[in-house]
Amino acid sequence: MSATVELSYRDALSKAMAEELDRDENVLIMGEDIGRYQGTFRVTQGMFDKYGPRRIVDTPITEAGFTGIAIGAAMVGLRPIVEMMTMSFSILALDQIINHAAKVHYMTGGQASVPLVIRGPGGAAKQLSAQHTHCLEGWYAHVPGLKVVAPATAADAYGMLKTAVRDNNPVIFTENPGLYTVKGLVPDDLDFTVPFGKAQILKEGKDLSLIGYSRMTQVNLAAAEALAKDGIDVEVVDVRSLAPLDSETLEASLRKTHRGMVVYEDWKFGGFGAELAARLSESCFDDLDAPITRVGGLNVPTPYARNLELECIPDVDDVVAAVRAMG
Amino acid sequence: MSATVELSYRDALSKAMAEELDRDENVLIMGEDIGRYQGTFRVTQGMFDKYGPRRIVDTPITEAGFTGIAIGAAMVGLRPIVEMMTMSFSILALDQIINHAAKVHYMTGGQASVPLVIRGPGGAAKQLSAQHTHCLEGWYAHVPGLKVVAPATAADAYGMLKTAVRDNNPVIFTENPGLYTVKGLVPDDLDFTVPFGKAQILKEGKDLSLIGYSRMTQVNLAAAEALAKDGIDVEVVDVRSLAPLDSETLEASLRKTHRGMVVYEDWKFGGFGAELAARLSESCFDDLDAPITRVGGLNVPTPYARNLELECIPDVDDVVAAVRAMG
Amino acid sequence: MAKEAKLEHMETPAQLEEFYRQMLFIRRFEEKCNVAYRLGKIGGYMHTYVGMEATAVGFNAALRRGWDYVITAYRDHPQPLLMGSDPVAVMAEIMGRSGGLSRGKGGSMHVYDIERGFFGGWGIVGGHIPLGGGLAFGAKYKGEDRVTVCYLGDGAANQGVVFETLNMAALWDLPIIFAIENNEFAMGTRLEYHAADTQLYKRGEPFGIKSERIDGMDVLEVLKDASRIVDYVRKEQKPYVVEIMNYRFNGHGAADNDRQLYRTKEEEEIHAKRDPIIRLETLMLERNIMTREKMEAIDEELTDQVEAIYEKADASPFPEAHEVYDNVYTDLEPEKGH
Amino acid sequence: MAKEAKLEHMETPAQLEEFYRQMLFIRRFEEKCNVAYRLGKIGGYMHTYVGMEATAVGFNAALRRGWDYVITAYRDHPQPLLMGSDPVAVMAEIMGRSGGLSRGKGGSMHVYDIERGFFGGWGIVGGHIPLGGGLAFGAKYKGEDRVTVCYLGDGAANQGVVFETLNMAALWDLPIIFAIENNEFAMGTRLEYHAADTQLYKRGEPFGIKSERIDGMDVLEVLKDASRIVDYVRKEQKPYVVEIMNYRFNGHGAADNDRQLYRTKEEEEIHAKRDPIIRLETLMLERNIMTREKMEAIDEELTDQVEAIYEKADASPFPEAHEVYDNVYTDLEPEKGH
Ligand SMILES: Cc1ncc(C[n+]2csc(CCOP(=O)(O)OP(=O)(O)O)c2C)c(N)n1
Ligand SMILES: Cc1ncc(C[n+]2csc(CCOP(=O)(O)OP(=O)(O)O)c2C)c(N)n1
Ligand SMILES: [Mg+2]
Ligand SMILES: [Mg+2]
Repeated sequence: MSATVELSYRDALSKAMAEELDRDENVLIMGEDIGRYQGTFRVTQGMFDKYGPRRIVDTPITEAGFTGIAIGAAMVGLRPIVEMMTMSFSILALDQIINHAAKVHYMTGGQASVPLVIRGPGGAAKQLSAQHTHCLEGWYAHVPGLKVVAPATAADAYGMLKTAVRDNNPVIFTENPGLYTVKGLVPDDLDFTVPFGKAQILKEGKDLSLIGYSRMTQVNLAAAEALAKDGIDVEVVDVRSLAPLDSETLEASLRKTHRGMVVYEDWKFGGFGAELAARLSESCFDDLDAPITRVGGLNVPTPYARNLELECIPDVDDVVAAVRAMG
Repeated sequence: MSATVELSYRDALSKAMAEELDRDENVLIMGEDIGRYQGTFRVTQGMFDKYGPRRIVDTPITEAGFTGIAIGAAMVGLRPIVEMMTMSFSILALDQIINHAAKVHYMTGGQASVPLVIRGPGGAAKQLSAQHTHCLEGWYAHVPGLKVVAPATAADAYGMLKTAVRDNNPVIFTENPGLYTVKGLVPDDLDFTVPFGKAQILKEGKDLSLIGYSRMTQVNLAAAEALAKDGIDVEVVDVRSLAPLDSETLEASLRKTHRGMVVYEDWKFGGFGAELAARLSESCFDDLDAPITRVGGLNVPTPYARNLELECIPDVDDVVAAVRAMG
Repeated sequence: MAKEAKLEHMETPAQLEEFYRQMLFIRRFEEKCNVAYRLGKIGGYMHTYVGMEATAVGFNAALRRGWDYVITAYRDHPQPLLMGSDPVAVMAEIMGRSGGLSRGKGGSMHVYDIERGFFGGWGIVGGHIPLGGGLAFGAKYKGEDRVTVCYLGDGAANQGVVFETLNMAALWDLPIIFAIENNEFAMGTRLEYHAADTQLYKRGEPFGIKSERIDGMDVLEVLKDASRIVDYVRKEQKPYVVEIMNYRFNGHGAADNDRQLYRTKEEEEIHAKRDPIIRLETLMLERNIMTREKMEAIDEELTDQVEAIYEKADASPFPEAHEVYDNVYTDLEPEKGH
Repeated sequence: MAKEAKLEHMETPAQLEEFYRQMLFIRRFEEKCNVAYRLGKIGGYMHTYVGMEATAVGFNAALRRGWDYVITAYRDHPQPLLMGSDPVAVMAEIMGRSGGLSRGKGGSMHVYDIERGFFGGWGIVGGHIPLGGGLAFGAKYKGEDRVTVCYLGDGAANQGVVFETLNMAALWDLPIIFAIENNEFAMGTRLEYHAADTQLYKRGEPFGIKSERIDGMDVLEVLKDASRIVDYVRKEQKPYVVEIMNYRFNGHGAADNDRQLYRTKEEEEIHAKRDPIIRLETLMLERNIMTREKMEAIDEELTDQVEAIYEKADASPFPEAHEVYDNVYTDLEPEKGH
């Protein structure tokens, strides 16, 4: 085991990117205001000065265009990391992502590949209103050819971002504004990577499996603590990797607890939590003592008023209440 | 009851649009090659000659741009019907659709509304390859503010398109290349409309509920016939309206049959079938004799080779086999 | 607040005073917003118009009130104020209160007053440009001689959808003015780093659209140019591209205020000399139209006005929780609960 | 099939014969595709290059084989044929067979030969333009003096992403040629109905990109212009916009062949006189470079060749069912089954 260092989720991301830039000349970062301006969420702070405009590319506000340029560049061997200032803006690049990046390898019969990472914050920050608040991981996970991850801890942010950069497929790497300041111990190891397709149990428990990813895993951890006081022993399962998905770990947890709840920040109706609940309801049918329930975001565009916004996003109280309601 | 006339799904759509154009001066149609060229799938055949370039607007190939123009025009009282040559191309307009059309009413606190229909074929035609073959209804149904319908019969094509045009909200109206030639009896009534948010039972049965929409409902009907020969009495539930969704009818069917299967053409992983299966697994937990299963499209970009393409799309044999496998 | 201006009345003392009041009101309103933001009374992304006042004021004066349409991006406070919206409702919206124009659902970036022809208020850079085209399309379709002004920033002028709209506007002769407010920065990115050719008005040319660049820091110049352009668009029923050179004095937004990252103090000082309010003050003093004392009195009056507006807005309650489900659809509620 | 051409050798008999063979080969290949389509041996959307041969042939001759990059839309059969791909593999791909360049997964619209620098073969109109920018970006990043030719149609030239790419190409000095093939129609929509100004080369100008219009129906003209442009781009490391005027003789695609809906027989007859193959024949006859008999012999030879190619391709089996799961990812299989 290598030594560890305490880092914020944000610094873990920066460290991972800097190390990959150092390791591989073909790695570069593109995005809006990531260079001279140091990045809106400061994830690329200091990098422009260190690596210069060739490796840290400030782009015009043209998400479709620069994402497409990154895809083309990836097809000839570069390994671009595209920062979306917020994942909401990736909607403008969706055709490039799902119709081009995700399909190149298939449509060429394996002749070409697209080693590309698209990363940025998804989900609610604070009062950014309807157009700036989207969880898109469910849409992306739906698309064959994309890998989609949503780490919840600093260590995973670090290890999964390295895995993403080294992966030969397009990877959607979702962060969350609420996670950037979350701290954690991160291995101080240039080659620490966290493999995709592995869920993890962050807290063992026997009464109920709380299944989530990204910031909701932190919410679930807090809910588990609150529920422990009631004597409810919750298992917290962190999905981490949406595609590929580690169904085995999820199922094993449910076979132990016999009860499950899926928690996600996205609009509840049709979100990725539906996929999790549907498959687990099917595969664990005989093991369940109760239906698998879901806690998701309200099915409304995110309003600006702080009190209404807070209504929309599932929080610890919502999860605790929902668990209690399961009886 | 008014008289009926036998029409193809395509002609039912044309008839509905022509009648709405006649009824309301503010209705117009926009899209690529819909006018002088008569429409790629000929749904707008003859309309340019009849209504002229003011009402039947041929657009440049700029899906984001003309969809946005339609949204703006809807905000000042027009009722545009936007034809997407194929729904796949609506991906380029997604920001306009989900960030603008779907959110105007909310963000303005109800000051403005967007009476807009976006229609076109979704799903596989024949060997159109990966970039031209998408089922997007699940993505759209996920977005608050959009209504999403997917009629399976000529009568519903007719009645739901009229409802869509008269609705004051943005409506995504998904057709399917394989449905255009399907015939059915259509009420010969200018004011025949089919309300949104109502599923229908197209064939009653007691052993299992086959739940689907759009072309898969036709597949399910055929599968039910095949299964009847085995003595399996299947109920065919046509969802029709994805958002709003009529959970009651679906649940009532399951409470009767105690077994359910959701069939959809879209990529299985994360598709709308997951929402259906997840919610019904939860709400009907105590009524189910077996897990709700799903039959969906393969999780791959659609390949060109005809034999591989056919592998991807669920067909009658697949549904029959899946039902038999449920035991 | 705004009155309709005739070209010949343009430089009357009354008109100059009106312009002075409008620009100063916007300045004080925006400054108050900055204060409120720092107090936590406003959240999210909030972008002020400080420094750019002459553009909105001059252009607004060339429009027909209650008839013409205006649409812009997230830097949207001045427009409704000029178009006759209740300033308390504007401030309340920025503060996320139920008294806001959209009952607090939109916020600073999404102010709308549809009845008065103000169509927002949009957060996706470039996203509202085709909507602007649609407003013009709608007016033309109905045979109304409304003019649509669609503001966009220099950074927004790179988004593809802008060019798509320019093409269709020219193809279909839409009566719309694409008013590019070139304040030389897109957030922290300087014009030269985001635009291959910094003369943005040229972008209308490949579509055969009449295009020009004007000075946006002199309210009288803006009015003169805007009046000519608005007349052309209304009469000819054709689009127009006008690049308006201005400058924002504050940071990009209240949350992004570290201007040193992308421009120098010296540069800011040079541009401070272009301040449209000072420019008008100098002119009025030179022409003996208004005394320094009168100016100070007006400033005091407007500052008090803004203060009162803020207090009233702040007295407006937050929306009620159940409102979160309102206005998703015109006719039904979405499925509720988590 | 293709050879590298030096400007000074451009009009040698050998070069002219080579061009003649290339254009005629493409013509016969495409005609065979049309026949195969009617026989049901090819499905989906298939678009032929009949009439436009001089453009691809002339441009290809100006490129460095195995070094420069080419990318285009769905009208993509001629490019790999000219760049040295195995024509049987091209035909097999169009027929969806396992012997195809992409083992039948791409089809007519998605032909690729990455090893030879041919990057497809794309179906979303406009979608491949930024990818072209990316190829040029990659070459420049690595310090290689490759030139990228990015073909696009007149209809595609309206898509927003094209302008986004033009801006970045100019901003970052990318060595790319945007080759707009203006065949005057976007499917059933005539140029005047989709482009506000029909001189499409102008679209490079607002970004300071050198831009011009050339004749795409004369292979020698194309080569001359292309050579000059390719040299400029390689040496100056800057983008270029060239609008190439050509015409398609067939329908938009094999499935959309009702040309009467959007153009007249008379118009077609006028354009038929521009046929690049006949034009070259006339020139060669005038200069006594080739006899009519030789031409006929070549035609027969190529027709036989195409026939043999088709037979071989048709002998290639369909891909095996399990291949449907291959190449979704480089390193894992997706979840299987319905
Ligand atoms: C599609 C999209 N990309 C990025 C952003 C983030 N963003 C908000 S404003 C802005 C700068 C826009 O600059 P400009 O158009 O010049 O307008 P200004 O702020 O100067 O008025 C950026 C990058 C966004 N809101 N939308
Ligand atoms: C985004 C998108 N919209 C629409 C289409 C349908 N479509 C395919 S080709 C075409 C016309 C393109 O014309 P042009 O760019 O001039 O190329 P040409 O076919 O003349 O070579 C259209 C509308 C598409 N494939 N992609
Ligand atoms: Mg700006
Ligand atoms: Mg064309």
